[in-house]
Parts: sequence; C-alpha cells; structure tokens
Amino acid sequence: MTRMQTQSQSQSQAPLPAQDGHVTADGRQIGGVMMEMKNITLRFGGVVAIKDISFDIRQGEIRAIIGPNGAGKSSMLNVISGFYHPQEGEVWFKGYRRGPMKPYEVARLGIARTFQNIALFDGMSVLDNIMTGRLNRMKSGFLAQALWWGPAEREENLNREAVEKIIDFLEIQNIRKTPVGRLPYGLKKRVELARALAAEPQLLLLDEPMAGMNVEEKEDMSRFILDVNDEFGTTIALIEHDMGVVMDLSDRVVVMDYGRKIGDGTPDEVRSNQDVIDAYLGVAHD
Amino acid sequence: MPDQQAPTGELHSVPALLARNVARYGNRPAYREKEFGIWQSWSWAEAADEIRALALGLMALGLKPGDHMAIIGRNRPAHYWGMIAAQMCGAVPVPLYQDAVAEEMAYVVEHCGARFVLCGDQEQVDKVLEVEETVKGIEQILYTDRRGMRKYDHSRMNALADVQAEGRAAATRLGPELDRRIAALDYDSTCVMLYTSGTTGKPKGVVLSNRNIIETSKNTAGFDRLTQAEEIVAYLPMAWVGDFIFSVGQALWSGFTVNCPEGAHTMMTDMREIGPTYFFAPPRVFEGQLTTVMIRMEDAGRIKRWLFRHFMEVARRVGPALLDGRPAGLGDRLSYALGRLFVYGPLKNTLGLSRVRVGYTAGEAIGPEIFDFYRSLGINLKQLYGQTEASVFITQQPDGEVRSDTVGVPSPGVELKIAENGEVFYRSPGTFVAYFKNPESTASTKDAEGWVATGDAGFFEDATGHLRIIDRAKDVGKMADGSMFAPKYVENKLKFYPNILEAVVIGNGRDFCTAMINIDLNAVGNWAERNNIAYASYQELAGHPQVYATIREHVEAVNRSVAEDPMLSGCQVHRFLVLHKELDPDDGEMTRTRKVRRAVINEKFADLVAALYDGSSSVYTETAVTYEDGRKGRITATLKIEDAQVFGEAQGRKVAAE
Amino acid sequence: MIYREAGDFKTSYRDDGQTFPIRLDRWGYYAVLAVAFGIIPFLINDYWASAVFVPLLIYAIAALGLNILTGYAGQVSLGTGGFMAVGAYSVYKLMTAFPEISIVIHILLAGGITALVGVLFGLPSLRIKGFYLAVATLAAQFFLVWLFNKVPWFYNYSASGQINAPERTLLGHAVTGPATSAPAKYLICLVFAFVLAWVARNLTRGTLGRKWMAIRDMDIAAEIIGVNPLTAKLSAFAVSSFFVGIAGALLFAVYLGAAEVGEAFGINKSFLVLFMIIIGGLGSIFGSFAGAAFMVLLPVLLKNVLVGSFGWPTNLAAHIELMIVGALIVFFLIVEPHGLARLWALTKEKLRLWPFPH
Amino acid sequence: MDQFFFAAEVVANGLMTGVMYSLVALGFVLIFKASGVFNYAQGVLALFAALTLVGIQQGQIPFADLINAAFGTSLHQFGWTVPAVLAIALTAGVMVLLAFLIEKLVLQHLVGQEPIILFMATIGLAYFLEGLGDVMWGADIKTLDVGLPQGISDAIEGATAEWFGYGFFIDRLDIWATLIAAILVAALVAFAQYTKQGRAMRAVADDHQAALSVGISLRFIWVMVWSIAGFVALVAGIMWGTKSGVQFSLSLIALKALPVLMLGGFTSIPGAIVGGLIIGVGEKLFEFFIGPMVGGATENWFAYVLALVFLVFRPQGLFGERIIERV
Repeated sequence: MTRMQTQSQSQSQAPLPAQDGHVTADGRQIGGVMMEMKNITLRFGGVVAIKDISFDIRQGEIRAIIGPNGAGKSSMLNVISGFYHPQEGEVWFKGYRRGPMKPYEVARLGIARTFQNIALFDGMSVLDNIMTGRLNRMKSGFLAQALWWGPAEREENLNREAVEKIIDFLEIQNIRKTPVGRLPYGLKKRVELARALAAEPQLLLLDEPMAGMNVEEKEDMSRFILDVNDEFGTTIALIEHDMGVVMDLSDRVVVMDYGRKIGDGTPDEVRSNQDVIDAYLGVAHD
Repeated sequence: MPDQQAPTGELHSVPALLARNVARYGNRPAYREKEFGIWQSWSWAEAADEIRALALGLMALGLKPGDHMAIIGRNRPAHYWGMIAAQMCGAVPVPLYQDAVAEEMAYVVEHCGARFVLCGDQEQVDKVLEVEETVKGIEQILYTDRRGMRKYDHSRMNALADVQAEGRAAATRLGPELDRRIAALDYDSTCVMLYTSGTTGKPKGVVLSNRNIIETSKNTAGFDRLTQAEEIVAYLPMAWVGDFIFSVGQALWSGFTVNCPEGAHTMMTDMREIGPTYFFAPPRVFEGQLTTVMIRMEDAGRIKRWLFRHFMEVARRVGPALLDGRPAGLGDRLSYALGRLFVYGPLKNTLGLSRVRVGYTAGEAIGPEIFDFYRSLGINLKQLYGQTEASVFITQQPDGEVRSDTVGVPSPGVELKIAENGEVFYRSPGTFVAYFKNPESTASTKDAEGWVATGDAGFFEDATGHLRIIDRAKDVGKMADGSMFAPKYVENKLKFYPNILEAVVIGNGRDFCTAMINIDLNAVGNWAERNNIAYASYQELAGHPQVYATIREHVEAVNRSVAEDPMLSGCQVHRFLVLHKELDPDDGEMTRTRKVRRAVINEKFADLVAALYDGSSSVYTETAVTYEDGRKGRITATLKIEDAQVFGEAQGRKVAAE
Repeated sequence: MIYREAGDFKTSYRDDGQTFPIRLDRWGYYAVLAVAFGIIPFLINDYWASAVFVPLLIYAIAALGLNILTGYAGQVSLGTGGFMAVGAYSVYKLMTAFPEISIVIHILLAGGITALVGVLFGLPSLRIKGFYLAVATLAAQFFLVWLFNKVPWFYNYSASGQINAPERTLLGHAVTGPATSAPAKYLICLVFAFVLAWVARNLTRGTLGRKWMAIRDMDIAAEIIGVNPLTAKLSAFAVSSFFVGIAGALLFAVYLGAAEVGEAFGINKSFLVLFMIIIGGLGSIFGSFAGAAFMVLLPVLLKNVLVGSFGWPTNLAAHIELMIVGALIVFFLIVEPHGLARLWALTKEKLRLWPFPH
Repeated sequence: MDQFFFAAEVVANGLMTGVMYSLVALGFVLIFKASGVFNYAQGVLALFAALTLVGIQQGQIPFADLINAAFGTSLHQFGWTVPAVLAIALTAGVMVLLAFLIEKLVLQHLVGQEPIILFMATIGLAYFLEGLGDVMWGADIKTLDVGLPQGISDAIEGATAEWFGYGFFIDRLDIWATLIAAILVAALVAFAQYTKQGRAMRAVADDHQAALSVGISLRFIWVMVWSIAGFVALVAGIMWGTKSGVQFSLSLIALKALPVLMLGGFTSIPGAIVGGLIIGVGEKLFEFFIGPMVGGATENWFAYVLALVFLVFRPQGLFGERIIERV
C-alpha cells in the first residue's frame, strides 16, 4: 500500500502549499488546499443548479457536501469531477486553474469517483471492472498487446497485483471472478469503490456512497471510507443526504440548499448552524 | 542465501530438519498461501531464509533462550515460521486458539509467562492489549497483517516484515550467536508447548520435546510412506497438536508442502484447488461435508438423483473391497468404474479429495455411514487414536485393515496396556515431557515408567488385535440397576444423523437414560426450507413439532441398534428434548475442540435434567449466553419433552420406572 | 462431470490469466488445433473445402471482426458487406498492380486499407449511438457498393464489371486462381483465422479490450474513469475493419475467385455476418467461430436434406432455407439471446459442478 | 430556364416519392413508439402484403410449389380472380392475422430484452416473411394492378405546357399515390390524436408501466400497431408494386425509410413525414444535378449519407427530444 502512496505522490505536478497544514485527533496529516472552488455558478438553460458557491478541499481530509434532495449536491460533484462546466467561477486544482476539460482528462489528473446509481460495467467480471480503474496506467503499445508480448503481459500482471491488494483491502476476494451483474447492491457499491481506488486517485469523489444501504452496509462502507483515507492518505470528497453518517465521517462539511451554500465547517459547527437546522427539518431522520 | 548454517548430521531439532530440507529439497515448494488471488509459494530455501531473518529479528528484539512466545492467528506460513524461528532463538513457541476470548487467552499467556506475542491481525492485537490490562510481562507484540495498525502505539509493537528486515540487517552481527543457539538445541530441548483444552478445569500446558515430535513424525511418516511429494492443507487450529505434527513435524521430516487457505470463507474452494494428497479432518468436518453433499443433491434433477443413489449403492457394495484390495466380481468392477466416471470422480473432485492418498480422522468416533461413504468413494480414509500428551499418535489403522468401529493397531514405537477397569495406558517416544508448572497433574497422568493414562475405556479385539474405544473411562458409569452406562457410545450413534449436531445422554446412576439434543441448523434449516416451514429463530425451529417428530424417529432408530448389544442395551434413550440453543465453547458447554463438558452441562441445565426425569411434558427455562462480540445475555424458552420407544427387555423396565 | 480440477492451482498471475485456465480445456484446445492442422489438410477434398471449411474459416474471421466492434465495443454495424468489398477490391488492385509481391502481404495490406476506411466511417460513432449508428453504417454499405460499381478503375475497366483473382503462389503452391488445390485454400484460410483469432483474444483480454467493453457497457462512466471515447471507438472500428477486410480479401481471392460487388458484398452479407455473431454470441471469440459454423453449415444441411433427399427444386429450397434461418434467429434470440457461446459456457458450468446442480 | 423547370419537375417527383417514404416510415414510427421495437421487417411487410394481394387477386393457390414438390402434384391456380377491393380487404385481414401471430409468437417472448436484440429479431422476422412470401406465392416478379390509373397525366402536361410553355411529365399513379398517402397520413395522425386507442397508444409510448397501471393492455396495443403498420405496408406495397412490379427490391426500397427516420427522429410522426419529403426531394435533385457526373444511381446511397452527415450535427434528428447526458 505504501508503494501506491508514493506513486500517486510522485505524479502531483505542483508542490502543495505547506501552510496551514495540521494533524487531526486520530493522527492523520491534513495538508494545504488541494482543490478550490471559487464562486461557482452552474445553470441548465434557465434553471440555476448552483449559485455562487466557494469552498476548498484540503490534502488528506474527508470533505462532505450535504444538503436535502435537490440542493444541487450532485451538480456540485459533477463540477468537481469536470463532467459539468460551470458558467461562472473558477476551479483550482493543486495550484493550477482548471479550464474546461474532457472527463477523461480530469480522471488523468488523479480524480476518481463513484456514482450514486452504480455505474459498473455489467458485462465484465469484478476483477475486470476494477482493472478498468487502472487503464490510465497501462502504457504498452498496440502491437505488444496484439501479440501479448513481454511488456503487455508484464504490465497486466503488475496491475493485477495492485488490484488484488485492493480486492484484499475491501474484502471481496470471494467474488473476484463473478460478473458484477449478479452481485447484490451493497457489494456493487464496494466494487465501484474498488474501481475508483484502483486508479490510486489523489482526490476521491463519492456520490452518495450510502444511498439505499441497510445499517450494516452503511457501517461497513463508513469503515472502508475511513480506512481508505487512513491507509492511503487519499483525500475524499463525498456527498450524502444522510446527515448522521456524514457527521461521523468527515473532517469538514459544506451544507447546500437550493443551490446555495448555507453552512461550512466542522461537523459540530455545522450542527449548531441555524440555517442548516431549518433546511434539515424533516429530513434529519432519513 | 548468505550466512546459512550447514545441515548438521544429527537431526535432533526442527531447525536441523529445516537445514536438511534446504540441502535436500532446496527448490521444492515448502509453503504456499492463497493470497491476492494466487498461491504465493516459498521453496524450502526461501522459507529457510525468511525464518532465519525472523529469528535474527526476534533476537534483535531481545528474545532469550527459555522465553515463551505466544502465537495467535489463522494458519499462515508466517506463523509457522514464527514457531520455528522462536525455537532457533532457544525460545518455546506457544500457539493459541485464535477464536479464544480474552479471558482464556489471559490465563494461558500469564501461565506460560510469554514475553513475546505474535498476532495475526488487528483483531488479535486488540485482544492482547485487552489481556495486558490484567496480565503483566508481555514485552513485544508482533503482527503479520498491517491492516489498520497504523494508528497504534508502536513503542513495543512491530510488523513481522519489519522485524525480518531488521534481522536481515543484523545478520552479520547476530548470525554467529543465532548459530550457537541453534547448535545448542538437542533432542531433549523443548520443541513446542501446547495447551490442552481439558474437558474439565483450566487448560494444561503440555511440554513436547524435539524427541517427542521428531520421533513420532519419523515413525508415522514411515507408517504411511509419506514423501516430499505430499500436499497438505493446513486449516485446523494451530494450537491443536495435530496441526503441529502434520504441518510442522511430519512436514519438515518428510519435506512435503504445507498449503494455507486464504481464509475460513474460502476454505472449500482453496481445498479444492490444492487437492491435498495427505488429509486430516475431525469427524465433524466429514459430517459437515457429507451433509452439504446430501443437501446439494436434494436440489438436483431426477436423473442425477437416480444416478447418485444408484452408484452410491454400488459403491457401498464394492468400494471398500476394492480399496482394501479384496477380490470383486467383474460386473461389480465394471459398474464401479462407471460410477467413478459419473459420480465418485466428480464428487471427490468437487470436495477436493481426488488426490487424497492417505486420509485420517480422529478426535471422536466417526459415524459408520459417514466413514463408509468416504471409503466407498475410493478415498483411503483411516482412523487414528491419540491425544496431545502422546504427540497425537497412539494407535492408527494400517492400509487394508480399516474398520469404522476400531481405531487400529499401536503406532510404531508405542506400547499399550489396558487396566482392569478397561482404561487404556500407553508409553511411547512421543510421550510428553511434563505439564508446564504443574508437577502434580504430570505425576497423576504419567507414572514413573512413563505409562500415561488415556482416560478412555477400551479393549483389544482378539481377532484383529485392533483397539476399540468405548467411551471416556470416567464417563463410563453404572445405572441404578448396575448395567453399564456409556453415554458417548449412544451420543455418537445419535450424532450420525445429519439432523443432529450434538447430543448429551444422561443416566449415570439413574433408572433409565434421557437425552438433550442439538439440531444441525444447516440440515434442518434446509429441510424446513424445502417443506416451506417458516421459522424466525433457531429456538423456534428447534421447538417445531415436525422437527421433534423427526428427531424422535432418529432416537428410536438408535434405541433399536443399541438394544442389539446386550452389554449396553440399558443405555437406550427413554425421554429426550431438543435444546433451544447450540452448545457453545464460548459458554463453556464444550471445549474448543467441541467435546461436551458433561459436568458443566449437568449443572447449567439442572432444571432440564430434572424435568427429563420427573415425567413432565414441558419445562420453562432461562439460560445465559455469550454472543459473538463477547456480550452476555439471557434467553428463555419453554421446551417440550417427548418419550421415545425402547426395545428389548428395556421396555419392561421402562414401565416399572413410571 | 469430465472435469477434474482438484490440484489444478495457480501460483502466478500469468497462469491465472491464461486463455484456458482449466487443464482439460487446454488439452481440448490443443486437440482441436492438432486435428485442424495435422489431419484435415490430408483428408480434405474440393467439396468439403468449398462447401464447408473455407467459407467457415473466412466468415469466422469476418465474424471476429464484427464481434470486436459490436460484441466488445458495442457499436452496431450493418456495413460489414461494404467493408468486405473494400478488402476484396484492395487485394484485387494490389495483386494486379504488384504481381511480384507476396499475396500474404497484399492480404494484410488490404486489411490495413479497410481499417482506414473503417475509421473514416467510424467517425460518426462519436456523435451517433445505437440504432442511429447502425443505420448510419448502412451508408457505408450502400455507398461503397455503389462506388465499386460505378468507378471502373476499381475493376480495372473489365467489360463484365467483375473482378477475377489471378493465380498467386505461396511456397510454390497456388493459393489463388482456378488451379488452387483444396488443401492450399484450406490451409491459408486456417492460418489467417488462427493467427487473427489469437490476436483478437490478446487484444480483448488486455487494456484495449477493457476500454472497448467499458465503452460498451456504460460509455459515460467509461469516460469518467479516464477512457478516451475517440481512441477507444476508432480503434475498435480500425481493428474490426482490418479483420473484415482480410475476410473480404480471402473471400474474393481464395474462395470465390471472381466477384461482382453487388451480389458478393451486398447488404445481405452484412446481415449474414451479423447473424453469425448474434447466434454465436456477442463478445466471444469462440462464439464467432460457432456462429460462422452454424450459418455456413445450416444451408449445406438444408440443401442436402431438401434438394438431396426430397429432390425439391433448388429455388424452393432456397426460400424455405430463408424461412428456417429467419425462424431460427428469432428462436435463438428468444431462448438464448447470448448465443451459442453462452450455451457452451452454461454446459461447461454444469459439467464442472456435476453431480451437483449448483 | 428549362433547367429550372426540369428542377421543378424533379422536385415535384421527389415530393411524391417522399410521400411514399413517409408512408413506410410511419409504419416504423408507430411500432417504435408503441413497443420500442425498431421494426426492420417493415419493408418486407410491404413486400409480403403486395405478394399476398397479387396472389389473392389472381386466385393463386398458396404454397403451390411446396405442395407440388411434396406430392408431385402440379397445382397453380384456383382458376378464379378476385375483384381488387375484395382482394385488398382480404389482404388487410391477412396482415392483421400476421400482426397477431407476430405478437403471439415473437414479441411476447422478447419483452424486456435490450432494443438491439429486438431489432435483430425483426431482421430474423424479415428473412422469415420474405421466405414465406416466396414459398406461398412464388418468387417470380409479378405485376400488380388494382385499377389505379397509370401513365403520364396528359391533363397536367397540357396545362403546364400552356402556362409555362413547359409540359411537366407526372405519372398519374404518383398523383394518386400522393393523394392516398397524404390521406392515410392524415388519418393516422388523427387516429393517434383523437381516438381512444390512439391516446392509449401514445400513453404506452410515453411510459409502459404507467400505461399498464391505468389498465391499458400492452398486447392489444401491440397487435393494433402491428396491424396498422401492416395496413400501411399494404398501401405502400400497392403503390410500389403497381409502379415497379412486386419483387424483392421492394423491401430494399422500404429500407429507405431508415434514413428518413434518422432525419425525422424515431418517435416523431411529423418527423417521419418531413423527413420523407426531404429525402425524396434531396435524392432526386442530387441525382439530377450530381448524378450524371458520378455515373448515376446515386439514389442507392444518397439518402443514407445525407442522414449520416445530418446526424453528426444533430444526433437526435429533426424533431427528436434533446438528449441530456446524466450520471
């Protein structure tokens, strides 16, 4: 696992600003700003999905974006992941301003994500699905692949090794070769997480990782999210409407409502924020 | 490998054997472990290198001769290496049951005064830390699996890999010292210390010397002609003497390969992949497998079920004969060959038993049906009789002289004698040195000439010279009318039914016998499913009238067969009940090796016992239970008690009793 | 039932990732190769060559190609016939222009040219999806056929508008032209089929294959995990067309010997190959062969039964064949939409679990 | 000047062909809207209808060849002929029966399959029907005459000659075809908009589940749309058949409906109509201006290339709903 970390470090184009780094209670290193959203506004035709929102994500933290359904969380995540391009505002990643990019270019910057309604490749086995997470690390040429020459095969096996570590980490050994189509919901979510991890991302985006899960599954998932952040030091941004879970997980929380930001800070700060309480009346329990 | 001590002529210690194997089988696989989707392999040379690095590392951490090192974890090469490395340093490895709860662990760790503890993973480390609150003296905690360990205070905690790295670094500095310690090991130095989960009282630490282990391994390996080509799957608890003999003693003596499964949940698939040639399992494993086979066959199509039944019939008729090389008719041979194609072959294959050359079962009596089932498939399954104090082997069955009701002839080098009360005594090179820090029980078990009481009652068959075990000597009692009372004998017969997981027969000094029965959730649950009988809990299922009916049939069937043996016909079960909870080691009702603790049960379920004899037809009871996470709780239930038909002259007596 | 897998374990990812991880399958595979290369060439006669084996192998190549595009990359194409025509006419032009160069080179080049054309017609796939794309590929089909019909340069201004394959030899044996022996035809097709199948397997098992399948299963997700749809789709079109092109080249040069674009490479060819992969199984190498075999053997069989046994008029037989083929396709789609390959896989599963049902 | 009139004449002809395209395309749209099936067999339906019509009209014995082959008989004709109107009615009946069978034997078993599979199934169906048609009625090219007027309309030629000094050559059949097609289209639109079944049909198109939940029988709707499609096919078959004889190529001409749909969008009835006209006019003009330079016969592919190029710039077609990608 350490190997993976060093790798992903070595990719980062820009040295991170060392300032205002600190250490959390459980001894995790929170570094400087990794990603910054400046006055983001996003419209679909006439509809304003996000209105003038700014916040940042720090190296190594777990950052949550919460809000009632329809608050614009998903849109926000899609802006971060580069799937939507905001009409106004700037997205800064690791000290560089990020212009409009194709989603696959964003992925190559080291940003991986999972999806609210699972987006696995149903025609492929669990293993292959996770392997797709490493496509961007596969460099062997066409001919080498066609003839399955040394480089192609060696590369395949090296990446398989890395993937197997993740499979072991997420405890899905026994479904390795099963087609994902046959898996129950909870496991699918886990496989999707595995696929995202396989990319060894520096920033991991989780779109409602707990959606539609029962209590145990939620506990498992929370454990895995914490472990990921803990073991690989991966920075995680997640959106979730289940407030309870989020509060236990995250270091800092952004609260959205009707496309606006109504709160930002540590879970405790947010909890005591009046607007948030109002926004959450009624939904607090789901 | 740099700095590897030369193989010594005298093979008087496990490290010496290791050195010999490196010299003789250097590149043959020594250990395999299913990890990351494939079987990671280590040749003898590689393994030796790892072990030596570990030993050096342990020395660097200050492991001294005479120290004890506890090892808690699932079967992994690293843990076997840990044990060997500990010996190299002159220390004594003490493997513990990984499912032991903290208190049990605390006792053992304190009793042996372990300075070092090697843990499999975070879970075990947490237990050890819990233990440390009460027990002092643990100085170093090592762990194999790094997962989740980053946050722990590492002032006296190390990952095994790091220890090895340190050891490699210190090779030149500590190498000579290590070689001195290895050289110092001889036949009488302690090889391992194993705690017997005695059926009564606190566990005792059995000290086994290199002589015990190596002599036994040598003899028994010769007995079954084990070679370096064998493959075994190491899946039984490392704290159990059997695993030590097979996976360390015989493995190192014969130089064969030890394969460790990925985990409990992948055991069956891993087993199938490896296809061991030498296989050991306690009866319940075979029972479990047979049960699943039967269950899976239930769902098969008509033709398949017919094929299966037909050819299993053929196998029962012909199989054993062929296996023992006795003559069989051409027709039989032919249909058996067909059977091998259609049923036995595939079946053995799916069970992973295709390649088994020598298979053993022991620990308890195995059901004849079960035993014959495997034999008839053409698997050379045999019985052996043994115990920790004997380094396992007391008697075993030679090829071709296998029967389900005997435990075979004395193993090479073992002397046997039977006391007038029927108790079996043995003396052998494998006989243990002593109980650790417990001279009095040592004395009470092992007399001056080295004879050890097995605590089991049995006799030799005049015809064959095979030993037959009736029951635990102290459990063999007398009933009110003075006739013989051998509960185990009846319990085993009961347990031979897939639906019955455990049974406890009561009746010592009473007019008639009664029984408490545990249903097998696996089998009965499946049966319920197929007959769409809904049930919310184990308790509800156990109390279901139809279940009772089935169990009664079993009980009466057993009574019928017991009645046949005049000596034991008094032991027929007149009344029985189905327990509302599974007997569980965590509740102290059984040993870790799943032997029933009668004393505990008699006292714990006193109310039930009373009800069994006062003729009442149901009884309300309340029981303390321990859940998996260690929390304690109470469950309550009202249990039905039913009468079972008895046979022979017992019938008359029953009437008299009521 | 026949499987004995106990003791067949893998100690390296190399072994684990091989094409036939199960020992028995491996042996079966070698056995088939042995028969195909070692026995059939000595027994084969003209009837078997021209009725069964040669077309089977050639169509298998085409099916492989289409399967890569449709089965693996999920881009439906109805232009196969057109692309085969490209292969055929390229090889024709090359053969006649450079008689001295080896036919094998020509065939490969023909594949290459087809690949380029394929990429060209593949470009729309970046914007168009599903049926729209399927129909769009019809443009390729009709345009190309029309092109080869209307531009005399392609058929060297021959009066008939046909193209005829001149004789070319390989290692001293004629492989094209009237003088070609049955074994020669068979062997050259076999070699191409074998090598290409092997290449197809390699491509689909590795990085490229995963990109294709990702695009097929969920293109948006694929893009977000870093797959560039442009390269993924176009590479699929290129590789697919390369295979199809070679199939076309072989069909014309080795099998037909002479061809008129309209009837040799018409829309029906497109459908024929499409059916092969549907019936054989989308996204399966084995399926491509199975499907080809099915669609080649079925008519032969029907012909033998209807004409041979019943002595019905051929045209009637042809129509009935049409009905039966159509009906069979519908039947297949109803009972097993995933084709023979899936049936095979299921049977194998059953055999491995025997005697247990699951 | 003449050039202009030529062009105008070409456009006129194009429009008429276009209407025919629209007619076939409508069949597609109906079925696609109602059952999500992309019915490749539509063209063959037309062929089959035409064959059946001719067969009935001329009193052929169905499966004559087969029977003869099987029993060595030599049957061919019943020896009577059926009046056109009755024949048409009977054929319509046959098409309805066919629709019913298709639903019963094919669609029913493919519910819930991916669209592509359904598409393939219709291709299989097309093969089957083609074979069936040939086996039933024989494969020879037949002339179809239900009494529609044919030949150049002197009236128009005269009139135009008088007005512009240039006589438009326009086939009467085309005029009739156009009229009938136009009426049929209008009728269908009206049907879809104003009748109960029509609304039910559109409901199904919008949302199967919802439609089911309000108690609309999917099977009924499917049989209905396939019947209508069959009827449309019949009309188209009559037109094409009368024009250029009943033969296999007919089903290919019907393929033209595909590009039409791509222009119009699979789900839009007006789209189908407009698309048809555009294609019709487009290919005629192209053939007229560019054709001679490239050796003619450009109708074979023009429609497809046009559609393809068009789609690249507007993937959802003329009237199709805008596709918004979500994750």
